[in-house]
Amino acid sequence: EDYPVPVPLAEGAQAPIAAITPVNETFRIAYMPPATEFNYYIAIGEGIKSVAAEEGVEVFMLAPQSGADINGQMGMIQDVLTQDVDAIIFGTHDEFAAAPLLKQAVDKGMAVVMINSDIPNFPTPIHGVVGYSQRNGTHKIADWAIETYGDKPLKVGIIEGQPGYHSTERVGGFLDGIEGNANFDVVVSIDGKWNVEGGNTAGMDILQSHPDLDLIFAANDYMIIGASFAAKALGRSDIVLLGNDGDTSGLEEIAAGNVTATVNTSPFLMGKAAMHATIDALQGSYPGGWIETPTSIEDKDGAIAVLQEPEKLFPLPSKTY
Amino acid sequence: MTTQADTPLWEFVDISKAYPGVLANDKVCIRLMPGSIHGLLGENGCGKSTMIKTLSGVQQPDSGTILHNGRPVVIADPQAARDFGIATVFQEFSIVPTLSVGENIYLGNMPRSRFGIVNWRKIHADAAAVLAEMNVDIPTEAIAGSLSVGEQQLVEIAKAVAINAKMIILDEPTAALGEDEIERLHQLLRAMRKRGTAILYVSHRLDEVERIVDEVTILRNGRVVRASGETEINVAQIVSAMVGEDIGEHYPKEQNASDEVVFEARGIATRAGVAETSFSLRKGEVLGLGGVLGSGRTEIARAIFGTDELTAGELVLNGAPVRFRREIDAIEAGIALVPENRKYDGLFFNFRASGNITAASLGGLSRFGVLNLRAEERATHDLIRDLEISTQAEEKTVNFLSGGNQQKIVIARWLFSNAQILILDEPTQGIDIGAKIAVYKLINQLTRAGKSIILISSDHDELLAMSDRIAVVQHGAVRRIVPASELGHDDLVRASADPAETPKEEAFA
Amino acid sequence: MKRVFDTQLIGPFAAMVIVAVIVALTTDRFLNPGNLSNLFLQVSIVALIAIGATVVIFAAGIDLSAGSMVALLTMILAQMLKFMGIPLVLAIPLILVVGGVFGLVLGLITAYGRIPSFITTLAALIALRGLALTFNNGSPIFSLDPALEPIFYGKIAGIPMPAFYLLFFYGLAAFTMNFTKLGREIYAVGGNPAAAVLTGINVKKVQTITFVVAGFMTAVGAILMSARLNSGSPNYGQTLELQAIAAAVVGGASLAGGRGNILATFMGAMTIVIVQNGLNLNAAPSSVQNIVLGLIILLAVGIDMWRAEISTLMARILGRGKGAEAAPRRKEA
Amino acid sequence: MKRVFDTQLIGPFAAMVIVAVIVALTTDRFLNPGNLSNLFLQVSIVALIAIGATVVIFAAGIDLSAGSMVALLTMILAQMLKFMGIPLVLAIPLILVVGGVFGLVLGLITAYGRIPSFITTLAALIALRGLALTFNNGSPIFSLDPALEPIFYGKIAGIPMPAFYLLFFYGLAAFTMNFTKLGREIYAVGGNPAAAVLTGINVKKVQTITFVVAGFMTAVGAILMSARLNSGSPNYGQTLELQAIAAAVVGGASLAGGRGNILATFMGAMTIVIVQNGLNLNAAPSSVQNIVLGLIILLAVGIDMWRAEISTLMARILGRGKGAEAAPRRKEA
Ligand SMILES: Nc1ncnc2c1ncn2[C@@H]1O[C@H](COP(=O)(O)OP(=O)(O)OP(=O)(O)O)[C@@H](O)[C@H]1O
Ligand SMILES: Nc1ncnc2c1ncn2[C@@H]1O[C@H](COP(=O)(O)OP(=O)(O)OP(=O)(O)O)[C@@H](O)[C@H]1O
Ligand SMILES: [Mg+2]
Ligand SMILES: [Mg+2]
Repeated sequence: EDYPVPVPLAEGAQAPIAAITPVNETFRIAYMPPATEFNYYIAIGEGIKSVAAEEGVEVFMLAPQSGADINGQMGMIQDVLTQDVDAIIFGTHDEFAAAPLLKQAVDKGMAVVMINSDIPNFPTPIHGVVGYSQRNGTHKIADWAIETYGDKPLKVGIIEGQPGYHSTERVGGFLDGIEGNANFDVVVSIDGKWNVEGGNTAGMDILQSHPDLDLIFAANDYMIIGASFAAKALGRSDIVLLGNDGDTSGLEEIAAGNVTATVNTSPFLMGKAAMHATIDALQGSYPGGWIETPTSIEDKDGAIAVLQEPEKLFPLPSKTY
Repeated sequence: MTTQADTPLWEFVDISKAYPGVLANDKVCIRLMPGSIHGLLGENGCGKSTMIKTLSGVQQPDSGTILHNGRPVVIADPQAARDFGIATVFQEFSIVPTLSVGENIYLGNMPRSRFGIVNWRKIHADAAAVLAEMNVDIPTEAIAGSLSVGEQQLVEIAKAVAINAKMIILDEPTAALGEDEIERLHQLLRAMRKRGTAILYVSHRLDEVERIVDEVTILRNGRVVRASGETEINVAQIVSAMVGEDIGEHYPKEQNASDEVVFEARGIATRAGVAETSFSLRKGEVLGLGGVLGSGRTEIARAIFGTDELTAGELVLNGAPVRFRREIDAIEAGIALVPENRKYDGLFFNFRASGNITAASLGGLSRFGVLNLRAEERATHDLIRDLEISTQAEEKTVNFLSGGNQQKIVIARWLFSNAQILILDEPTQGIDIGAKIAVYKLINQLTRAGKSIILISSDHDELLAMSDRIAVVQHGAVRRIVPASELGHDDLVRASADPAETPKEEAFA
Repeated sequence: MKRVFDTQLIGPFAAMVIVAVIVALTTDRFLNPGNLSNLFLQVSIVALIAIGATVVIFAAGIDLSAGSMVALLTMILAQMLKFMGIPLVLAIPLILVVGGVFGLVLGLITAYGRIPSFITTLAALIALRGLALTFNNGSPIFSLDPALEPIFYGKIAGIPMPAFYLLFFYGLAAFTMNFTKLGREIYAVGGNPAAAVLTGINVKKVQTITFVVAGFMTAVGAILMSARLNSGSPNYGQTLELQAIAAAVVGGASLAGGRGNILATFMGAMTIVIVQNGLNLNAAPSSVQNIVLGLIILLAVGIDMWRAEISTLMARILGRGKGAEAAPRRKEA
Repeated sequence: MKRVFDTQLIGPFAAMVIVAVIVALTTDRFLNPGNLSNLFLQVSIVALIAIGATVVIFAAGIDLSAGSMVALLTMILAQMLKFMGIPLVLAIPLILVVGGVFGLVLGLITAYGRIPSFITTLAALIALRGLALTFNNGSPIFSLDPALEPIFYGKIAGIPMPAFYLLFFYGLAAFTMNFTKLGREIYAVGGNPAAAVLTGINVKKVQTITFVVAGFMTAVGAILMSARLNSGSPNYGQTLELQAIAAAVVGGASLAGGRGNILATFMGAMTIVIVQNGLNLNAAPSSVQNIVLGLIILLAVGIDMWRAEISTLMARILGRGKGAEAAPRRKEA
């Protein structure tokens, strides 16, 4: 199969697959991530494109540059609604803002699939959700950290993303994971704005205010990469640095020994799964529900192993491993 | 003690006003009678404009009383002044360049309908009527910023006329006007006087004061030194009261002209309106350019200085043809321009005297782009001493200086650059008699040193007295050149404003 | 009416039409009625905020605070609706008042504190977003009130609600600027503040009022934003102030103040939105959208600035000699 | 030297010291040598870019493009190092040239195209970030070159490298502004462009040069940014232009042009960074940082503006009557 068996969505959150009425002979699909600023969504898009090329389906991407520009994204969804599009694969930082527009899309007979999410109860019924369990992924890396470093007391710093669903879930998963473990002491938690620059500044700041930190967890790979430079600058090569995503650059930093480990969520594969599901939905063969894509924890060896399979990655690694 | 007719319309008693660091008005008293033109005179910075701002409600006095028909009142703001029937033409232009002439005339006082809606038709009709009454031909729909400086000044005056005021205050209304326009303004004021309007008049042009003013109050350092009635209206008396000493000759002209021609314009023309103009300038000579407002004297200066591109003709310097593609070419050839508006085009208010004086000579003052600051300070110090500029100028930025000192600094810039030919465009505009004489002495000093001067002035007495020859300019062209000694005041007026040759839109209709 | 629809509108109107024609030629989806009604939704928020931005510019000020203020106001509105139990009918006027008061404070600091508006509103741009982050721990507040959505998405007689707000506020603004004492005073203050003082105009008051208008219109924009997104977030409205200024500038308002037509700002906003719509319809990446928007701003101001040269050039090309008339030069801002 | 360290430095210097003392009182980690050397790292990028921003402001312009230009330049540098195989020693001078050329283009458009610099650089702010996104599909490029990092993180004799760049470029800038023809001409153009033309200064050329300086210094900042993060990204440098302007303004540069001391800009940048550092050391949330930064900007300009009133007030409090001297008023920008 192209994707794992879907899990049913919450009561009333499933839009009927039968009501999907494609208008084009060759399907025309809009991929609408929340922003182009995250490589992650570009990687998902590449997965989508690769399937589109195999299946002979037309797909285009439309997204604002900044993830904060929700108003801009809504404008784009609106513009897509008046076009002859058969399906929308979307991700958003504000489900409630997007809901009224996506309801219109569903009502028009478009297939609507949400990507990079595990929300079982989107505010308006949609046809499918594809993504890993945000909370489980970071819970796993917390378990891994306990197993690997938990034999002595550790002072922990957390770099959150800008407040919102993704930050809450990922940080929440990590906190759940270390819950009750007496050796893990979270002493500081600040916003790293999801990007490298923000992660670097945040890393600099928390290492200055808490020079005794032993471990930093960041809610995505970019921020932990930024923090790794701060650690290096302050001569803290001993610090444990954990991220989330499995972004190619994140994996390469792990392989290079700059970052300790990450939750590999394989965005490229996620994109492929989403595209397969969407095409199935348009052909009426998708049952509906959430497709959970797998995650794994990758440390240095694991990262190298993943990098050795470049066909499952986007962008391609900068060298062969 | 007085009859009813002698009751002042306005009486200002012991008005004092301090700015940080200066007591600009110190217990000033003025009585303004209906049907009388009252001159308020004094050197630059003696407090005339300060007094006027107080009378117009722009600012409140620190102490003192204002009596209107004998009753004490407060002029809270400009609107209140207007309600009292006071109209003011301020020294600083108060035209809004982006708005139409009509709107400018009624700004702050717009006719509106019952619902507060601006009545545009009435604004333009009334404005047209006011301009017609003034004998001025400017379309009310024109955007004020597109008018010439003189026309803007006339709109400024029209604003005051439009109010139909019982008292009208004019702060140097004629600084930007030519003789012809001044005469028309005087006619208007005489008509108002006849109607019983009280008029307060400020000017540094003492000749016109003599012509029109009925009584004078003279200020020095913020204090009244001669109250109304204590001084006869004649230039000599006024000057000695203003300056506090007798200054003798007002136009200390020296003859330094030689026969050697240093500069020639041969049939030059520009897109800005200079047409087929030729003249020559001799070593040590002062060549006066006479003409009405807008006749194009400034444009001739711009053409010579490389600001406006020549479309015809050529310039000849010391016998060799020269071409100035921009100002720096002219400057390097030894030509200087003291612009007619020192505030907008002349001074750097962010610099002290030194930066202002060396601005046109930075190339010569530097080696490999590095400035010789010590030489700069030394030269500045010497020039300040030689030209008797306030020594404050060495330490403070030039916005603290009086108009006369500022003008001297602009001229000093060209002494420092060692210019051989100086174009002085209205060099004495808005400066007091003492400073004017200093400028005249400076002109002598320059010509004595063999430098040549092109003098542009709308003050005909000054032009006639200080020039060796006078070139009469009409429509951007020099019509004829006459020795100044052969020309009288009236000749000059007639020559420059020949009505037969003046198309309607060029000057007053 | 001649006064409202004056010659200053021709340029911006022509620009809008030309852009629309170009977009219509690239995609037949543009003229589809659904898409045209979308345009009103798209333009509404920025066009309404641009009214305030333009009025401030007319008085020779600049307002950089709108984007951050929108974020703060959506958070305050969300707080009121979701956590304070204030009903919508009360919350909306309250937000308008709050917006006006923010504007008032900025105006007072600028006018009476004699601080250049660029500085005042730059400080506000930074500080107000900080203030927005203090609400709800900096997290967005979602799902506010079902009655909020129709404010943005509702229709009357098939016409989207935002079209009515645009009509109302632009009508009011055009009337005020052209036919009231206040409007003329705003132009006078922008054209020459010193002269305005001497003619008895209370310059500081007028400047302050323009900021109150800007704050109020920002609140209107914030309410529409909240309604559209049914949420409040400290991240909303980023660069919205620049878009509003861009609309004003593309509409021909001079940053030096005193000149411009408020209706042209609407056309400026429409021009920008039509271009963005056209790029969206052609699925252009956001990089291209940014590049094109930058070029439009430059071109719009350039054409306005070089009008004299362009008409001389045209005349020469058409072989009519030097028939062109020089336009009065704008002051450098 | 009296000229370089003039009285204009006293205010910004006092502000910096006062802020440092306050921060030192709140936390003993501040004066720790590690932290002090960190301050140089923190301040370096914005302080170097602020040199360009200040020089543009001295000539009465404004540069809003720096942040986006940093993003674009880091992407170009990354592209060169990672995908085009250009060696670092060649790539760095190339980036400096590219930055200078961008500045040149903006300067030419502003000066010779007669477009207000606010507009030119606003358009660039929008368009250059779009251009940055066209590289590498808009994705950041990581792990550029191991030799890059020491440019930012390296130390000589225990002193962090950025301290040397600051010393060099501020030294050069202070020398240029105070002792060269060009510096004097920049002040003259900012003080009165009309008068500058009539004294033979090539105003358009001088204006253009200030933008070249700004572009060059932005490239310096971009190189440090790339070295700091060993990567290029189209998202880097957001609001950096505002921080640079804030540094200039806190240092007392007048937005109206012609006035200010370049070294004061460094103090302005330091003041801002010390406050941020102090807040970080006290673990204050970023919301508070924004609010405090906004207030600092307002206060710095306010104190400068109200100098006359403040000294009158002080004199009165100290019972010395009206001994206060009038300070020159800033023009409204
Ligand atoms: N706004 C102000 N702030 C501080 N000082 C001022 C201000 N306005 C005027 N002064 C000072 O007050 C004094 C009187 O100035 P005022 O303008 O009244 O002189 P004036 O007689 O009109 O001179 P002029 O003939 O040059 O117009 C001068 O020393 C001037 O520098
Ligand atoms: N820099 C400039 N750019 C455009 N127009 C200018 C410039 N300088 C002057 N002018 C215009 O040139 C016209 C003629 O100037 P002006 O009236 O000063 O003539 P003039 O003969 O020199 O008169 P006077 O010297 O007696 O004032 C005016 O309309 C003026 O506004
Ligand atoms: Mg005066
Ligand atoms: Mg003239």
